[in-house]
Amino acid sequence: MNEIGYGVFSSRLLPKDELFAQGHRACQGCIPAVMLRQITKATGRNLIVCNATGCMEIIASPYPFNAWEVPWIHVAFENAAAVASGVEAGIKSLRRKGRHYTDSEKIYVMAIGGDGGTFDIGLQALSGALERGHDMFYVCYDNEAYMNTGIQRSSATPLGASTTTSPAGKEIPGQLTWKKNLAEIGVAHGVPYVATACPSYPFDLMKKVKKAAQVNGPALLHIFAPCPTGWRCDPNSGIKLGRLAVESGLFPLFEVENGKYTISFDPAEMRKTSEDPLREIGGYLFQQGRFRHLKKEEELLAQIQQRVRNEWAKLKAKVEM
Amino acid sequence: MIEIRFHGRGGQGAVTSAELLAQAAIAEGKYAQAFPSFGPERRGAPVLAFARIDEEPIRLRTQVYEPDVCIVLDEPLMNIVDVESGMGPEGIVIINTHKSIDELKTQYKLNPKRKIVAVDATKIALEGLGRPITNTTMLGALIKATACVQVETMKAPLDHRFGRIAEKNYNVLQRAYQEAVTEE
Amino acid sequence: MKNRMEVGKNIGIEISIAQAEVVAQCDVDVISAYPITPQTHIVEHLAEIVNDGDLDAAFIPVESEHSAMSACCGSSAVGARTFTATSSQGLALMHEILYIASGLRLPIVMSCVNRSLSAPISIWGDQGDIMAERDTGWVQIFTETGQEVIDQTICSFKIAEDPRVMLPTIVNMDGFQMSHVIEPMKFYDTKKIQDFLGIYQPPLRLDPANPIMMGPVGIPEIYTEAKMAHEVALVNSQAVIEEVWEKFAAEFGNKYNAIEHYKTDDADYVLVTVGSYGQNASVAIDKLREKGVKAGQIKLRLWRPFPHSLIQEALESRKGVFVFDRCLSVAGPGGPIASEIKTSLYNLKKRPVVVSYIGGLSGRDFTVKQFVDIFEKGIGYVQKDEAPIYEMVGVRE
Amino acid sequence: MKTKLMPAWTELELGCAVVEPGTSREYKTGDWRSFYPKTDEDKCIACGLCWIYCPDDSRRLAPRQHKNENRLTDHYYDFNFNYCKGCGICAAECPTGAIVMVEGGQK
Repeated sequence: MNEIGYGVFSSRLLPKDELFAQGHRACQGCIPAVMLRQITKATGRNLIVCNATGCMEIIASPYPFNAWEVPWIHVAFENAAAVASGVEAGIKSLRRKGRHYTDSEKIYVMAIGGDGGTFDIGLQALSGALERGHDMFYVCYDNEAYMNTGIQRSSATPLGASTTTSPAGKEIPGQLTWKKNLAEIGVAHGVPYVATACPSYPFDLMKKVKKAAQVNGPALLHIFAPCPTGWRCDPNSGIKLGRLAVESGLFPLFEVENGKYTISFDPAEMRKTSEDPLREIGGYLFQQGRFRHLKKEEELLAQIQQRVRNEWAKLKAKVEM
Repeated sequence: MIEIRFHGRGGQGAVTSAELLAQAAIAEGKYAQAFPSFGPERRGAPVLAFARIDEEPIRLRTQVYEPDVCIVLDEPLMNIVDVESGMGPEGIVIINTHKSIDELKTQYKLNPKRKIVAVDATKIALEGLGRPITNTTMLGALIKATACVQVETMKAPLDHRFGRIAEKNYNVLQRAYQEAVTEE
Repeated sequence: MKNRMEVGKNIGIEISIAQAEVVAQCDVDVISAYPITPQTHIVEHLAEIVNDGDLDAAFIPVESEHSAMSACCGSSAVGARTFTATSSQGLALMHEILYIASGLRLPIVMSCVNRSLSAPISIWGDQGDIMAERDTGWVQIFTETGQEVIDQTICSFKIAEDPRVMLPTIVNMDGFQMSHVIEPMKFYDTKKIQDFLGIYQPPLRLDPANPIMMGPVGIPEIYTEAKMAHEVALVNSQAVIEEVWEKFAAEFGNKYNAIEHYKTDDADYVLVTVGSYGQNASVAIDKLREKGVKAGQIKLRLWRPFPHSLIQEALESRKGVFVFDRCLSVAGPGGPIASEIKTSLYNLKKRPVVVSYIGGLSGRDFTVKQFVDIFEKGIGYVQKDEAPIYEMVGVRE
Repeated sequence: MKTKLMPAWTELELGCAVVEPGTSREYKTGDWRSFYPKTDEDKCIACGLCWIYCPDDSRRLAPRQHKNENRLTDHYYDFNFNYCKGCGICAAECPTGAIVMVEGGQK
């Protein structure tokens, strides 16, 4: 039972309303699609979505099929945060002037983009929006490459991953750089709320979405969203991979509220029998085609394992600060 | 139409002079234009500003190439800038200086027949404003030399621009109007 | 909002400042902008008006022009009256989003202070920036004087937000030659402006009470239809624009037309200009008339939608048409305005010789004398019947 | 769905907007399936994990008498084969092993 993670057994208490509708064209086993269902259950209908170009934009909006039950706008790839800035500022201004949106209930403004649209091309717009203090939240669903265009590497692609632009070759074993730390970039902006989440832990994710939406000011959610197509694994494995990434410390779940760090899920507590608080990364990596070549790269694997331990220790230190 | 060219350095307020003059002329019911030389000049670099005043609407959108009047806010500029450039024989050069007109003509090899107006604007500004910013002071000499606007109409644009130090600026302008000298 | 400027009297004011004042009078809800020379004075002054509490609007000081236009899309999509201003590289950085603003039919109003594009980098004025955006599907209007900037800014909101138009609109003014010039302009009563415009009533907006999807994927089965709808809306906007100008004339006095004629009645030769140098050109036309040349001038005010039939009517029977462009379409048809005018005239039975002159790039003055020169040179070409397709003027050899 | 699939240009909403929410439900992704999930109702405890982990919301709440005494709710989560793409997440995540994937697009 522990395998599943905490809090998950009260699914029956979740809203039955589906605001991200059936009939969208996501791949079989798409975890970002699971995430959208969970996010909208957390926010409810009082939401405006500003979607960056990417898988979740394409699959939800081929004319005239609209998978959204809430107002939604797509403008371009790199600017979801800027569009959301305008939406937020516009509503505020109109509300003050008594023109529209005069109902006093808060309208949540969500910008959402993939890792390409966030870590790479949209980073400037995101930084600007966070710095200006708009009352909006930004969701980055991170599947660690440009999946929409055919699995090209991004700055969220982890070391060693084979993508179409960082292929595992005879000389170079895939991606040569470490993944950017998006949450820390958010924290560096001094925004009131930053968190990481994963749809494998739905209640944790939904709780964080609620906080991000309700907090006064900008919030950033970095959501780990496995992509079975791009990661070359079984379509049924996405939820499990999310769990393994979290348990092995590759993607720790934590929150930073006004600078204060809290770990949401500590694998050590679950793995009481083990000396190592984290699962070995191999169990996560070798289920995925993008990492399979690493079996032969012992040195690289050891490097990655060490890095994960170091990062985990750094995070723990921040929590204790 | 009267076309005026201001020679100054970035930060000395040549552009402001041109603006204030145009605003006064417009307030008198005339037509006028003022604009800077368009560039990224920084503080200290030589700059130009221009003004045109006419009884008719002005249709020119170029810089002033053949000025009727040149105003030199900073005398040492004349070592590096030909202030008479494009100027006809009738043109007037107004200089912020403590030197005599003869001295200036010799030193800067000006047209011997040129009408020169000299005023020690730096001294007036230092005494009246406490700072060697001569743009408003020099307008007094310009008005004396050309009568292109009334001294009194400068009051409103100065008030709008300078607020509580407007009066001091008006005073130095008036003093320069009194003290500006020319030879006939 | 009170009248910050005295109404009905000529006031000496910088054109940029005047435009900011009038944008504030138009009661905009959101301003989103990034500074770039020579646009800066407009947005600086708007920030000042907002921070002084004289305009109830959100001023979003974005981190780039790309985000400026993106935020404009967001605010316009929730039904806010939205304004931005830019220039040159900034406009180029917005390029991608300009198509989206018009495709989504968001009635943003933008001031474009025309400036040349790099390289080499140049902060000075020409129309290279806006000509690169001519196909973005915006209404595009040119101005020649400060008063025109004031008047067209007011009209732009009315045009853009008209339910028959619903398209973003650009008001162009030449960088420095207009933006940094102080000249006499008349302001209007704020209430009168706001009555003229009314409060913007968006036909569609993002609202949880009525969830819609803006910007779905335009699959091949729908993209062409979407473009057709956009095309027809922009073409048909000409009639609305002319109607707005009529109403403006009735309310405020000044009358505008898609093309303005100057001494064209009996003109054999017509010079076409766009923007502030049209003023120098008019002085040149007077000089040519004094010499007995049957010279005239057309000032193109409406650039998009392109007023084909008016151009045809105005130029059909002339002997020669000389077009002055402050932009070079490198190794292409020469000047973009000239090439469009040629397109307009090509299928006519009696079409004039058209010569494209390119000058005034990067703020280089184009004097009255130069206009006289290119005009006379053009007559020579027509008479010898051997006109070049285009010619750059005033290049040092 | 009020929105036309192939509208004429004159029938498009302003800016090609889709003014109806949730129209994607008209698009039945059940065709994508080559395996289908089958539930052993004796093992199912109606925890709802299959529902919350489903990318396609291909579950219908079925308020009918439940066979299993250890059930967590008094209804089943039946499959909605109009949308189930057959990814198998439900089978992989089912805590009691009640769901298995069976070859064939149809149940």
